[in-house]
Amino acid sequence: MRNVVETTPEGNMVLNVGPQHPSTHGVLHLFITVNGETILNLDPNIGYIHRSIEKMCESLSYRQFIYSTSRMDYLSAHMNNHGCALTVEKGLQVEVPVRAEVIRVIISELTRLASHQLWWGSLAMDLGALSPFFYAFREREMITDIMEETCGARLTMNYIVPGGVMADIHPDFQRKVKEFIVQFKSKIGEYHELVTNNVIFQNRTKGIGILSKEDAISYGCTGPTARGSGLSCDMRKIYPYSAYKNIQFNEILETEGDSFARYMVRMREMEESVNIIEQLIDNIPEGEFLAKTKAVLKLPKGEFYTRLETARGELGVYIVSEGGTTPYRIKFRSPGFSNLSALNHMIKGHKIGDLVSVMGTLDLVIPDIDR
Amino acid sequence: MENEPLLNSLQTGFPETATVMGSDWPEMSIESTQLLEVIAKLKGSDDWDFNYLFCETCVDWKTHFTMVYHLSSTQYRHSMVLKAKVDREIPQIESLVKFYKTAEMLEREVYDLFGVQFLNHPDLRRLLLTEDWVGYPLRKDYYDPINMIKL
Amino acid sequence: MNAQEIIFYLIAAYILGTGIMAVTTHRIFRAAIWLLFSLVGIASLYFWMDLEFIAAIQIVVYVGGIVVLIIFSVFLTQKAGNEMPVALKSRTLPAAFASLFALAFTANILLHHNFGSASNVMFDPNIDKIGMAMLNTGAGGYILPFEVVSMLLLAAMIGCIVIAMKIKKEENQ
Amino acid sequence: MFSIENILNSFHKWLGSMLNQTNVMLIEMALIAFFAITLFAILGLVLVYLERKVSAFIQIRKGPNRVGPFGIFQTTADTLKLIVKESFMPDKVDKFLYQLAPFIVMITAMLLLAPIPFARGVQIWNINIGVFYVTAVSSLSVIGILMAGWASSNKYSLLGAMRSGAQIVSYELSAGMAILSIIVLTGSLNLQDIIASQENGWWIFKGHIPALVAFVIYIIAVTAETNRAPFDLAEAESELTGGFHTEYAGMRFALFFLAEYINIFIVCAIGATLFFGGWMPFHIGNWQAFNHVMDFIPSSIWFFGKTFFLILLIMWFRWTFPRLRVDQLLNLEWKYLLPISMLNLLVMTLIAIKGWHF
Repeated sequence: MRNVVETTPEGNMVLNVGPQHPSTHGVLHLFITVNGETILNLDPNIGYIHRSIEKMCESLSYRQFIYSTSRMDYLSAHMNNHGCALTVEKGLQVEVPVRAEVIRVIISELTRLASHQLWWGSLAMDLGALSPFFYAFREREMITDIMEETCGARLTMNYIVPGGVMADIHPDFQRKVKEFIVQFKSKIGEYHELVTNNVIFQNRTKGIGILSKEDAISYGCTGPTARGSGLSCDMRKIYPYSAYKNIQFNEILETEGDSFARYMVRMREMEESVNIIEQLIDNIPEGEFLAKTKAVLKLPKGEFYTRLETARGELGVYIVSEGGTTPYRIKFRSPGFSNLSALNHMIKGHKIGDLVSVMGTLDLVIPDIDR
Repeated sequence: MENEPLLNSLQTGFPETATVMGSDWPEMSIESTQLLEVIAKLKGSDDWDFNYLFCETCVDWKTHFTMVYHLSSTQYRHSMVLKAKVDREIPQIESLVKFYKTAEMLEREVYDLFGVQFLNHPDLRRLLLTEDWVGYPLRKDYYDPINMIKL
Repeated sequence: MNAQEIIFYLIAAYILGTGIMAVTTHRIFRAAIWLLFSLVGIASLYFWMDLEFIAAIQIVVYVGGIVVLIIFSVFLTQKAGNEMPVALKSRTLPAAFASLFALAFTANILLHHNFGSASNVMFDPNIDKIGMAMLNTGAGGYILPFEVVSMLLLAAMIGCIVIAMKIKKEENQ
Repeated sequence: MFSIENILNSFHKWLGSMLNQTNVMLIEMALIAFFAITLFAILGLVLVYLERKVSAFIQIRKGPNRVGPFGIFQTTADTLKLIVKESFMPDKVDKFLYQLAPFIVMITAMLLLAPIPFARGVQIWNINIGVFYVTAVSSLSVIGILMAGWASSNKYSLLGAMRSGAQIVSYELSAGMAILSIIVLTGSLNLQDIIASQENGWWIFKGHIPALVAFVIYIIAVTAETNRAPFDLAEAESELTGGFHTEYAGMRFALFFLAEYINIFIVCAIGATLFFGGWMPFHIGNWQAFNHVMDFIPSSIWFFGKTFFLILLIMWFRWTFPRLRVDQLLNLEWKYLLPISMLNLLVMTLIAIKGWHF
């Protein structure tokens, strides 16, 4: 975090975007140096919501620390928990029941859908179209209702525990998910009519904030941001985990690397998520939903790393264990952090209005960056 | 490349360094002075092509720091871990910004939370904490009686 | 004194007062705003004379055009909010002489002009007639000044475009 | 027949029989001022309520529905809140200009009300140059916005003011051109004359395609001039947090807010007068019987019906489109709207000279 400045030595105006700004969607602070409306430089100033989750986790047991990760990327809370659980399970060498794996994946994909719908609504809102937000929430509400019934919470679900899931699915779960799929499929065309096909929207996003594939690699971008630049980086494909091993789905790639490409990746990803859920929802195997584990978990001495795909990109969970009941060191490689680092490169030379469209398509969640 | 052949080729490529199989990927341990040379070889070589730094962090072992670099190749889809030992009294290591632009932010974070000095880093400042913050919170000996909650 | 005269003196005092404020204030943006008020006052004087067309022209050209232009150029200068420094003595004297000369010149003309009685002349500000007079080549026609002004404006516009294009070229290099 | 015109005339006569000329004028001025302010307040309440309901309808939600039947007192409650709210002033503002700016915007909106013909024979000031007066005075409001933006000593406000200035000054041109094309047809700037010329049909139907083009350009340009989405760059809450009124709160903010809605009403009223015949009922050429039936609907209903139709159109824009970027906005004006409207004006002139219109 740095202190506020008014102008650069050259006399260009420094505009403080944030920490409270409508389009940063959280307490992100950007120093942008502008010449008129053109952005010359951008310096992200983060840490306003830094809670030092990594330090906190060092004093929490392996059962406890998972819950604090829901508060990182709160829109992919389930995937964060999943990553932690996978790492702990890897250390414990626990076999997770197939039923739990399938449930985890279905809920992951529902979370991804919910996250992308929120992103879609808020992107449109950032660009000045206020109505799509409500259309997005119409479907998102169905997902959060499903979550509420099965996981007990609507946003920070904390549904995953090492060895499986915390509770079995609600009896209505399958019916409601199918209802949602029918509803979503009938409404996705509406999404495209409202936003994608709008001329103003296309003018605002096409050719804006171009990130080449080379830069995406160098900046360590992941998720839809990198896939919009043609970089294949879907961890569900590269390191298939849980039930992703056994299902057919496509990795969505666009090659233009502009805001519109990133937008299209997420839009098509939503349809792909529905495809994944459709494959699994009728085939949830019977059996246990939680493997038997000891009351107090102790990871063997060693280092464990899991890469998995959240709604925003690759999440890395790195646990260094000294054999105790708490992690010795834990590191979360969050997708938003790396994506944010590319923002300066993408936005240079564009107008202030474009900052909104580029930041919107990066889909930043600030607690995910600050941790 | 799969992990086994990668481990073998790394062992042949760097005979003097210790390369072992970790829980996920091959792990190579080097001294901090060797870093640039090793990275240049890893990234430049056509066999490995480690062009993607997906995680860079630090571990405080109380006697020394270990910088941990997780490298991957977008072409061959293999990954490895590179560990560099850093002295705890004079924590200095070369910056990787000229190889990976993502290192700029990641190294600022490590500098902020561990106090590791990155040589030749273009813009080494505090990142998450305020500029006048005293101490490096992720060090094991850091103690803050007000903000820290001991469980 | 009837109501009309009272209104006239009110407007006149308003124009003079805001004019004085415009030249005495030490903040450049406020000076522009006082100038604006003064110009609006002149427009209201035209309204008072039932010269609606001229009044509207006054607002469009001076208020909507020139003052906006002035304000924009104030925006572009740095530290527009600060108090302006007091003018140098070496500058005040010539300025005073210049304005005194202008005052004397105008007063001389005004005093020697033979004003007709205003109430006898009926204005008919019909836009048909204004349009005809504007584009008339005969006696009392204004086609030549109209064309000259058009040329001037065209030249100014082309100049703007040239300046704008130059900056773009530099950016590309 | 019962009409507002008759009531007003008999009231005028009644006053004249009791008092002398000057006092009649003074009383009528006071009454007009009172009615203008009342109209302002009512229009503000109605339009804000309408906007909320329209947005709710478009956004598949209910909108205000708790305060009063169908939530009609919601805006009243909001107004009360804004009045009671503390009008704080930031530290480094230019106090004089900061306080003056909302009033400039408001006074401009009030002045614009003068020449609008609300019904047959109901007009505050039958000014000879009606439309031109509106164009001229409306250019004053940009000064208020520039003042607000500059005096707030906030960078966002300044950027918003700059955008607004560039936008309003640019779009005035094509709005003026669109208005001119109707002036060319009628040969008069007087709004009463313009309405009278539409006795046999409205210009939008009589003026062939050029009138339609002029209408579309007019609607786009006035949407931009009133800083409404998709041209609300001056406010652009996701980019500039609030634009020129970022630093305003309470009643001062409410004045900006109200002025925006009054301006919408005025531009729509002018649009309705120019293209849809103002209070003139819907007439078709020689269909005497039909025209007679249409005449039974009071002229004020015709006027407000047309005006609110246009207002709904502009509200529909706002809740549908994303916002343009500042350079796209200026490109749209200078590269598309202005050339088209110039060409359109030429075609219109040709039509007017040759008498090709109906």
